Amino acid sequence: MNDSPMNGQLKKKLDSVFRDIETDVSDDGRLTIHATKESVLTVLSLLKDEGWSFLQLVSCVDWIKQDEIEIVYVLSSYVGVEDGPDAKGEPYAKGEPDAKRESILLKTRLPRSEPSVLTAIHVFANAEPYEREIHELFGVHFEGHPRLTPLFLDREYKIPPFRKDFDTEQYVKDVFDSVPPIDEES
Amino acid sequence: MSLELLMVVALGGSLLTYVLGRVSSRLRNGFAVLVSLALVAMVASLYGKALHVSYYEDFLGMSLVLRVSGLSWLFAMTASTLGCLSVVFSLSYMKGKERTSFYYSMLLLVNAAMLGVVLSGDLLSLFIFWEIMSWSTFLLISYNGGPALAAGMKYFVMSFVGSLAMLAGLLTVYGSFGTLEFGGVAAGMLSASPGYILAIFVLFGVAFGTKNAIWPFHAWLPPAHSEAPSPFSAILSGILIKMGVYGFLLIIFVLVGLRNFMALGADGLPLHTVLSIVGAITILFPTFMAIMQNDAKKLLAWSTVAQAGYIILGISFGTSLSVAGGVFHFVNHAVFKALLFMVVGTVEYRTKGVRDLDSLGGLIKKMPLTFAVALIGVCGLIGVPLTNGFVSKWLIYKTLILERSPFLALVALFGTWGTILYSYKFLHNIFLGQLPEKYKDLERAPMTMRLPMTVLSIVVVLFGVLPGIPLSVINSIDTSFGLKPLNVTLWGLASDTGALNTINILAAVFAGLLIVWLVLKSGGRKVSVDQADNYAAGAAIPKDKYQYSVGFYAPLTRMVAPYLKDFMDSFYMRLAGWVGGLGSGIRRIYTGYVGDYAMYIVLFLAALIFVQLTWSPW
Amino acid sequence: MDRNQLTKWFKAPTKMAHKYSLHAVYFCTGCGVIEIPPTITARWDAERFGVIPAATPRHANLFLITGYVSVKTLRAVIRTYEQMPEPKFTVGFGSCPINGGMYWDSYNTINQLDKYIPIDGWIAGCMPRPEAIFVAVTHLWTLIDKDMADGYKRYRKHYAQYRANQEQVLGELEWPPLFQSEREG
Amino acid sequence: MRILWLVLSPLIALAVGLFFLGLSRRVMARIHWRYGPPLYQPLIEIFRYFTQKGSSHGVLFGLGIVLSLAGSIVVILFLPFGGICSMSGSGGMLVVLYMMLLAPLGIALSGGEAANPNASIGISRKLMLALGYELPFLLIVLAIMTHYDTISLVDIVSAQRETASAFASFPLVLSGIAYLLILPAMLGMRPFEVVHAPQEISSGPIAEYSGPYLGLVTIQHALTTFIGISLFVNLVWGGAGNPFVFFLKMLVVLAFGLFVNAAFPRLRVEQAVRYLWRWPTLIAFVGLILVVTLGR
Repeated sequence: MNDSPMNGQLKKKLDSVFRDIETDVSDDGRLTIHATKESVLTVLSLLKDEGWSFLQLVSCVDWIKQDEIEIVYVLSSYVGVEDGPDAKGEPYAKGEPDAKRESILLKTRLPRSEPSVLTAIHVFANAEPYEREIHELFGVHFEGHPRLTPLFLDREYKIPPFRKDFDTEQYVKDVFDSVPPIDEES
Repeated sequence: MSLELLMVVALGGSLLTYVLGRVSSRLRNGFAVLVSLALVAMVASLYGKALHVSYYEDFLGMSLVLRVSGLSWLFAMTASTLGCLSVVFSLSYMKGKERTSFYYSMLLLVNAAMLGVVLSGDLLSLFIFWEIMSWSTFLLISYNGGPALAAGMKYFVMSFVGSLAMLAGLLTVYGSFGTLEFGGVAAGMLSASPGYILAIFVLFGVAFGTKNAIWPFHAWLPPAHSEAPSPFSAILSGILIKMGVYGFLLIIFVLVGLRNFMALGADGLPLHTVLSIVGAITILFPTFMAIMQNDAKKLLAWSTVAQAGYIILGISFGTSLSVAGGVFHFVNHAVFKALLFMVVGTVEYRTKGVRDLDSLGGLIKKMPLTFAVALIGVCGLIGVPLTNGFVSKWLIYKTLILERSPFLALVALFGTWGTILYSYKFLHNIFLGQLPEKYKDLERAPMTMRLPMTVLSIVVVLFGVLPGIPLSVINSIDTSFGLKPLNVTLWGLASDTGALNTINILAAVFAGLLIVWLVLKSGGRKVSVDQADNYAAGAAIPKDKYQYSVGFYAPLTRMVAPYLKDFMDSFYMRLAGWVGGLGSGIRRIYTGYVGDYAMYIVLFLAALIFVQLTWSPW
Repeated sequence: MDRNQLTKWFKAPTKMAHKYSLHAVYFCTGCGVIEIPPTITARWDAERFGVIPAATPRHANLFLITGYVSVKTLRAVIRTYEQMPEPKFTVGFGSCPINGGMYWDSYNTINQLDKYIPIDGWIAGCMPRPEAIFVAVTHLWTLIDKDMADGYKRYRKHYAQYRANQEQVLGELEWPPLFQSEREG
Repeated sequence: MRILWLVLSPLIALAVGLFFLGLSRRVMARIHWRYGPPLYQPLIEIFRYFTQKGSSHGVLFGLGIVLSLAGSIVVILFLPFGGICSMSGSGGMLVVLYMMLLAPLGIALSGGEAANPNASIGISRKLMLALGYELPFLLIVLAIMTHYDTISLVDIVSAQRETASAFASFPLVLSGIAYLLILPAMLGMRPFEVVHAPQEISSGPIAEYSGPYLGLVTIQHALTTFIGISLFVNLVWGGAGNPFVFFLKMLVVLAFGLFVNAAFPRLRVEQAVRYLWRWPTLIAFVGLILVVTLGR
């Protein structure tokens, strides 16, 4: 576990500022932060100030056994955020464009029954389509989102299609296989 | 059938319609149609006669004379037929509008004044009827109120300047020759010095130029035409503008005589080339302006200015072929331009006043006859073979090429392609494309509108296929001007330097149409398809949003618009603004206190005494 | 390839004309579309058999449905098929139009294209190669010769069923039925 | 004899035009390293179009196409084809100039009736492009007419055959060059193909044509190519004694057009009109001035 100073420094700062988060560094040196529903926006804005100013994407995982839905924010930065060796081992100064930039994962767990969280648009404006997609396909409600209208799907689904308890084979049987083939004789 | 009776019927008819309007509108409509029909019959019966009668003896020691010649008969005939057709057209156009009896009487008054101008034998009666015409035109242009008032005022100021110029010319002629009759003036002119003739020509040229809306004086025409009620703008654009042409023909051929007109102007730059250059500019610049317009009547107004350029180009060359081309083009333009304005009037009537080219479309499905008539009118405007426009333009082009002035021919021919662009935009944006939802249940044009349009379209095709009929009349005008007559056959012109034979063209086109139609019929089954069943890359057709007519020639507009600033119009506007400023400056003198006025008198007297003491001029 | 046998031209001119000028609709659904450009350009040159891409369905008589048909694309496929002029032929390209292919259990991909529009020929394979298109074209020739490429006749004959299936999957369609059921039999 | 020729010349024009279309497709294929269709492929396509069902958008839809094709046929009657011209005596070059506007007008009317924005955009581009190449074209035609001081095409052709074709006689060589520069625009070849662009506006005005209408459009395209090339050969290259030499000259002109077609990308309308109003117009204008000044 190459505890690169960049993650270490940030890890210490986050632990000191926030009570209700745990941070751990995966074996390939990527920092993962688990935050609660309430503190996730403050962590996001702090990371943004720290230099992680690019929200790559917002994703979602359906933990059906723990009866929870997890929202994952993947952040990265355009410029080197801390001093330290870059990919080729030469030292890089803070602010260097081609510095090694790991992406940071910020995860938060929501109850599966009625998952809802504050929208991240005020911090990262480009989160809007991702949140809209998650709302449509996972049924997560984002308070404060300007338009949670349908993005891809053109019809109503009782259970949002990407959830694990959505039985696709059954749906295909009901909707597509129920269509009768054309019988030529009549 | 004396001329006085004709004038009495014309003028009396217009006054009587106003009175009858008080009694009942139906009676007035019938009477108006009756009067105009009677006028047409009376003028038709004058064909070939050379009457000369003075209807008022000693008006300031002169006798006012009415006369009819070949030229004035043609103008009178066109004016009366167009007047009658537009009265019939406005029967249903004016239904439900207020002040209709005023409108009808003014319409007939304009008609009568035009006949007066054309039939007058001396300059004074010409001037009198000219003023009546200008006045009634101003009242009719500003009939709709609002922007029409401004357009009417602009028209009135410019034609007022023109009338002043004519009055000045009239006085100088009376001063030097003592008589105003055409014969006397023409005799006087023979011995006049070229400078004097040039001055007279310029004065009358300004008067007739403003009325004919040639390039420098065209500023009033587009707003006036688009604001006037459609039946009247049909007359205004068709025949009233051409009174300027009649004036030019009068000066060049009757008063000044062709020889010294050709000799006029500095040796390097003869006047007739200046006139033809002005004509060429009048073709090119308004054609591109017309391409830019998206108001149907403004587009047609600019097209009128452009077509007037063709006529001036024809007249200014002074050979028998060119004058025939110019006069024939005047008749054709009167016919198809009135037709096109009536088409816009019909569309306006049915769509409750909409004439913006960006919000119409697909009306061919609801008004097929109006489209057919508009197509014939547009073909005449462009000059497609087998229509009347083609023959007159063919004459003009032939003179331009054979007189070895290819650059003017270039402008004229290039103007034709410009005409195609804006007339196709006119047809496409109104009749073709997707029919908007709100016009789904539009009915066809009413009978009283369809009749005049069909008559005019028949004339367009008739003069195109058998040009011999009008050309023989024009030949008699050529001979009356002392030019060599053309050897006219019924279907064109037989001449060594390239003949025109419309019957061959007709036979060829008809055979071609027949063959191709048979080939099409032999093909597979034809299924008629609704406008919603259209190719849109698999998507269904959105209602009201699948029409391309806004910014129809956007790339061309982007290229040409910066060079098209109408600097003559802005010059007039600046001039008007300057005069307004001067006027308000002077108004400050009238402060309204009697004391100030008393002071002015005392000061003035003091100044007089002072002048007397120092220089003692008395 | 009996294009230059004159006797055939005199015996059945319509069939020969359709065989040797198959204009394919330029309609790209699913993943198979990447196979079309090499087919019509230098490497395989479909033009020597008279097969060229047509700009609009109005000009075309061959409809190549290349790849999976999602529910939304089905709407466009039906619309394009109905806009093509009569004798028209359709070829399903790849395994997805046949039975849904690897998207058999997807919630937004239809399984059997055959239920919605008539198909004259199939090309199996998960994105078949351009040679497979030529095999399909030659098969289509034999079908046309034997009058078996009668997809458009079947569509007209059983239009009611086709329309019902379309409406069952797509819900309300924005365009009116192509054939009024009582008029066309 | 004249009646026979009246019937025969449109058929010959059609045959030559279709041969040119087939040839151009084969030559383009060869340039792309492909085999390309047989030479009689356009014939097959026309035959197929006529056997297909045509969807019509109203009376004017068919009438427009019939009008434009009839216009092209009549123009062919006026054009001398190697020493033979059937309608030389009824109007000359001015009628040809005017009849040539019937074809685009006919297609424009029926394209507009098809109520499809692709068609309307194609038509407005066609008319703007036509305005573009009309200016130099008129300069050229007027220079030639003033030089030979006649408005009849047959006199121009015979005059050019005695003295020398336009490329040889001094003032007209500029007009010849200018005509060569605008020829791809008049034939609708690649640099100026924006009107029927299949990708952008799905083949422009003819987007909604199917079945027999499309057959007529293909015939119209063949005839327009024939007219464009034969007008060039007649006006500037001095026509020919017998039809065969005339055909060879047309082949050379077609080859020039095809190589330009293969080498250039498709210009936008603005670029095309800006080009047409710059170099060809300048050359033709200088040509006209020379003709007028020398002619005096």
